[in-house]
Amino acid sequence: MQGKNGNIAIKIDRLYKSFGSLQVLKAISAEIAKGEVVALIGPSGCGKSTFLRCLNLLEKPTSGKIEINGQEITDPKINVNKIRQNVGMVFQHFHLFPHMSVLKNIMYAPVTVNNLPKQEAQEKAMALLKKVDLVDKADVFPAKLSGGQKQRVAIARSLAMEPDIMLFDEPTSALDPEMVKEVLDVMQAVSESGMTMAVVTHEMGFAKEVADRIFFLDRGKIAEDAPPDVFFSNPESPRAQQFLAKIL
Amino acid sequence: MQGKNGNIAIKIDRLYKSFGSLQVLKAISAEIAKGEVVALIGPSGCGKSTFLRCLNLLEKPTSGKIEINGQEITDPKINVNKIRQNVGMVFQHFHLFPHMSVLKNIMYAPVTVNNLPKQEAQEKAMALLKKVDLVDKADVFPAKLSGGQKQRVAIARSLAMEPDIMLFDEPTSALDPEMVKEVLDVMQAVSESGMTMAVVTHEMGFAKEVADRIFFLDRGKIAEDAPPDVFFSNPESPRAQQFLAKIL
Amino acid sequence: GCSNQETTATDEGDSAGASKTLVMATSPDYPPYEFFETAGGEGEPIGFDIDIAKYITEQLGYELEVSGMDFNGIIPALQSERADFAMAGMTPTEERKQNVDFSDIYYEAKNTIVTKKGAGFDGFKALKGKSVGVQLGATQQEAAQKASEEIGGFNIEPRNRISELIQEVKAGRIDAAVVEDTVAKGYIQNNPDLEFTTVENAEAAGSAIAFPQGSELTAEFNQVLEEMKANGEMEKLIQKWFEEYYEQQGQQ
Amino acid sequence: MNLNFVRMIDLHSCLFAQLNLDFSRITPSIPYIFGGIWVTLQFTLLSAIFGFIWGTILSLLKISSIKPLYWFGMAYTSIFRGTPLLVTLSLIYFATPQLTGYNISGFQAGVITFSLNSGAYISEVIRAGILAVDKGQTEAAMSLGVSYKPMMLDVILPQAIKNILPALVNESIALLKDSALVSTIGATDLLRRAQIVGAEKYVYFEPLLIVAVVYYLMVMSLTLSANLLEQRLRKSS
Amino acid sequence: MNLNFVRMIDLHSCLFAQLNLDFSRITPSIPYIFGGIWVTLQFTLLSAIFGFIWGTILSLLKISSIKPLYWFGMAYTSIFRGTPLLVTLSLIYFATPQLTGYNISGFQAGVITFSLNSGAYISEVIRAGILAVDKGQTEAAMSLGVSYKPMMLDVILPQAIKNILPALVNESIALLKDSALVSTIGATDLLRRAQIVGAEKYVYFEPLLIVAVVYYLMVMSLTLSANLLEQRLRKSS
Ligand SMILES: Nc1ncnc2c1ncn2[C@@H]1O[C@H](COP(=O)(O)OP(=O)(O)OP(=O)(O)O)[C@@H](O)[C@H]1O
Ligand SMILES: Nc1ncnc2c1ncn2[C@@H]1O[C@H](COP(=O)(O)OP(=O)(O)OP(=O)(O)O)[C@@H](O)[C@H]1O
Ligand SMILES: NC(=[NH2+])NCCC[C@H](N)C(=O)O
Ligand SMILES: [Mg+2]
Ligand SMILES: [Mg+2]
Repeated sequence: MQGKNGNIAIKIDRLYKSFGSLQVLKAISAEIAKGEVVALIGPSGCGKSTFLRCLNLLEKPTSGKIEINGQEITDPKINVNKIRQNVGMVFQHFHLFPHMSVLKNIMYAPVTVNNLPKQEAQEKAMALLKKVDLVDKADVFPAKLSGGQKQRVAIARSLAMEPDIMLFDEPTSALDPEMVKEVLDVMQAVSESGMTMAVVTHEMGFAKEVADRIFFLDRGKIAEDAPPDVFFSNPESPRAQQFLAKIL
Repeated sequence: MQGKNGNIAIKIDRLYKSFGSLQVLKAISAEIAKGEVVALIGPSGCGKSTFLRCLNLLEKPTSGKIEINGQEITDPKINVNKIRQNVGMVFQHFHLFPHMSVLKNIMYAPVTVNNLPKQEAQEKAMALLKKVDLVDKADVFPAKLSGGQKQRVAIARSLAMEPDIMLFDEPTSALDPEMVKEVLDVMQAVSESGMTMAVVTHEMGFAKEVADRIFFLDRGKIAEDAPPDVFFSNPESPRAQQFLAKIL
Repeated sequence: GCSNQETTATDEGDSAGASKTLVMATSPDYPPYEFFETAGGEGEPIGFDIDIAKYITEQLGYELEVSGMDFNGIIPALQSERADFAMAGMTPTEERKQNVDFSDIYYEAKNTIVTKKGAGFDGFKALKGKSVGVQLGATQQEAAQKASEEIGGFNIEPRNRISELIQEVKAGRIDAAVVEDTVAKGYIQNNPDLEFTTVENAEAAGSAIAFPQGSELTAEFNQVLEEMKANGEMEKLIQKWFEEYYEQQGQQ
Repeated sequence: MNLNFVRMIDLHSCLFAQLNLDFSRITPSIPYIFGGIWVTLQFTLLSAIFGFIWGTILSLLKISSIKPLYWFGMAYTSIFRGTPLLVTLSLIYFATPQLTGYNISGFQAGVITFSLNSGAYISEVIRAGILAVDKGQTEAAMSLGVSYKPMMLDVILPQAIKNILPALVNESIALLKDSALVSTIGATDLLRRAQIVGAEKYVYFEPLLIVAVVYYLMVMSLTLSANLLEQRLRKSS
Repeated sequence: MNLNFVRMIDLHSCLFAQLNLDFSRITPSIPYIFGGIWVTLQFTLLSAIFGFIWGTILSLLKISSIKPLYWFGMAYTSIFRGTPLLVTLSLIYFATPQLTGYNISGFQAGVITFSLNSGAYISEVIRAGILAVDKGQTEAAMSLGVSYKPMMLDVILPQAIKNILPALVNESIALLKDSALVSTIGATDLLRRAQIVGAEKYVYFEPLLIVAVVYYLMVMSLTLSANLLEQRLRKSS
């Protein structure tokens, strides 16, 4: 259960989440090490998004404890915005700010939240655009970008806050097939820079290749927690076996 | 170029289609034999949907000739509804009639268009529901179905008109990954019953296994027309090579 | 083709069976001439003019139907033959005579100025520079206009209904309203904060019945009016509405 | 009882004191005023029914492919949407006798004007409801070989109704409120009765206040039923 | 020229003949009537501006988490949406002097009533505009650690404006049309001037027809600019 360097980035202890009478997450406990990449997979509606959204408090857990870098974020007295600055999130539908240019999208949070001088923020944004290979799109508005380009900008926007942890919720499922790879490549590069990542994905190739561990969620529980080679070649639970049979 | 039994089901001759000043299809010519299954693949926006929609006159071709079973459907004096009864279509987003039960969805066109007695139409619909393995959902409304179930009903609805040809426009891309297979299985069964099929798809597995031929469309033209084994192992055009490199 | 239908619904159309109904246009904001008795829940038009109209139509063998509207709509109603005659304490002026026909005058009244108690306006002269309310389309509007020209100007504020005018005076939005004495009396009695003074007016404000131009009713009505004056019926009604009515009001 | 509350009551009675409200004088006339509820409701109902029929016809004209019908529908809508109701009302009230020789009453002129006017609005509602049905539905029906008429009747209209119904109730609410305009042409609706009582009893404000409350209650009950309807429709889909 | 067309002309002249239109009598008064254009426009403009300011405040109350503010905003909106404008107008016109001792003019009472009234509608428009912005935008901003105020000002409101602007123009059009109601409380706007001229000259129909046309032209030009605006907004996104 120890990650790449022995330190715990995320510790989850008996996490419950309900929407009204619907119990979506049931007693989830897990640890994710610093620098580790975890792929979350499972059937539709099993609670993957909800789980991810609890990690940056976009959903308020019903009960249970979440620690990030040793700090308990489920503490009601916590400054939620401070926590979120440290946990980046990339959405299926990008959610770029449509009325800001690509550059402004990336600069916005550092300038507004961290009071970074504009000059500095712009330099940083340009560096990030270089990383996601979109330097030439700096002054373009999001509407003019392809899906893959939008998602790469969204990743750069998250990285601009220099988070310790990045969450991805199906970052490639809204993309045309030809654009999937360019996004996955960027994500792989991010993971190689040592980022702790939790990725909800249906891209089994990516899960196999990049993830350090697979969480298979089923009806609100982690039904299986294993390294990819074990999980894909030899899934334990019958649900996982079923799921893989269908998907491959 | 000869299909399974030597008869031509669809013959397309220098088909052009423009939307305003945008030329989408450029001088497409092709023949599809009776009982043949053709997979249409190509990058987004290349004109796959437009091509398909010209075949049942949902789009009016700008110029060129289309013959179905030897009848020229591009003739302006043709009875469009008669043609369409003979060419079924399945859409990415199903388009079931939300205010009719599953059974009514399937019975509607035979009763309304062919004046089939209700009793008979219902028997036929139940037989089709059996084929797509949804007999127990006969009285349910579409909103209660999963995506995969919806698409199987949509296929049954099309089959109820006993068309000679079936068109599929990305029938699985709106589905959760676990539901893709159940739909592809039904499609394979339909193809095995000898139906002539044109299928726009991103499912390369299906294209490889079920299609007799691949049309690779690029910028409004058929850039490559080859059997699947040839196309996937040894694509000729550089565009197809590029496309396959990205997608796999 | 352009076939003109000159006939209106009120013409001979249905004279076969029951007696013909005459529609009377009036502006029921004008106690004691015409107003609504609403306490019963039905909303009966009553008043001096209504009683006269009832008497005349009865004598002549017509049914009577009263149609209420704003005063400035009465002449158009006659012109468009929406009504067969109009009684609304209406004064026959030269201008009006060019548009409608009038009967003989059946009652004379004078104009007054209604003001807040203690305002001290004793005539048009005192109103210079003030705002003066009148009913739109009424003779008081002309009278005020004339007075305004003579004395060098005040603002004329036309309103559709007398009741609005009184309310405006009470609100202090206008300084005075020009109203007939018989009518002003009722409003003063019911609003202790108001008072009125009779103005030194040149021409008297007599009331007559109005008809569409060329109407055959004019002569018939004049004849009955004559009879009423002769047989004391008119005096009885004057007694009823300009004496007894106010006594009753005072008791309430 | 806390102080704030006492002060509020104080303030209220102070406001009312300044208005010198005296309802006792008009108490006998309250049944007469309330009689106007029926007139107003009748008026609204008739206008809504005729408006709906006329609006349906207009909407068919406006999705028609026959150009003169289409243009007539569009021009008609534009005129009624572009002129104040109070102006149209007076015009129709005064023009009808001159044009047709028929001595239209204020009530009738009101029903006609409001039907003609709400027909214009309702036709837009129906047209929008039809256009809001997913284009995929049309395409699915067409690709099954279904022709125009059954497609409209069986597939499109039943779905359009759901978009249309709430808007229709809103249009009825607007009609109910606008109905107060007929008071200006002498129909004895709620508002007019308040004015009449005011003129008889020499009190102006109190009857107005009463009818304001009555209108509010009527509109609220319509609004509530509209919300219930919308909820039920949303549930059923 | 075909027969139908000839018959149409015939019918028209017949209609006008029956109306006995006679504009010559009111020609001298036409400048007086047109003077009302300025009154009507001024009235509409003032009401739109005050209504917008008041509507913005109300919409903030209505998305506020402080309960009394929220309830005030909701009750206020409900009252103004539930009462006919003509009734509110009379109430304010006659109550203000009694309540405040200030002798409000018809014009002022009109501006106040219409501002209060359109404030209620505009607050709904603004609120809906804010709610219509994709929830993903809020979530994206939140997950970057942006706090409420900059999120509203920099991310949500700029996007909401696009939804709001066309609705605001429509509200102004409604205001322009409703402005005819102030004729009932003696403000000398377009409609009132037509009535005054009618009463003076004993021609009722012609001045009404003239102002109907003037209103129509004013509304149409506003509508056209609204359409242009909407198109431009759609293009820019
Ligand atoms: N805000 C919400 N209110 C009510 N129910 C919700 C809400 N969000 C999610 N749910 C429900 O919680 C369950 C889990 O949803 P979640 O989105 O986490 O699933 P998922 O695994 O991400 O599915 P998918 O693969 O479809 O994205 C579902 O049944 C969903 O309907
Ligand atoms: N009705 C239309 N009007 C105008 N342009 C259209 C219309 N339909 C399609 N197009 C344009 O025609 C081109 C081809 O569209 P088409 O939908 O056929 O592509 P496609 O290959 O099916 O793409 P995808 O994989 O995204 O479905 C695109 O540029 C599209 O924007
Ligand atoms: N019912 C009325 N309001 N009548 C007002 C009549 C005023 C005046 N005598 C006139 O003839 O003009
Ligand atoms: Mg999800
Ligand atoms: Mg397509």
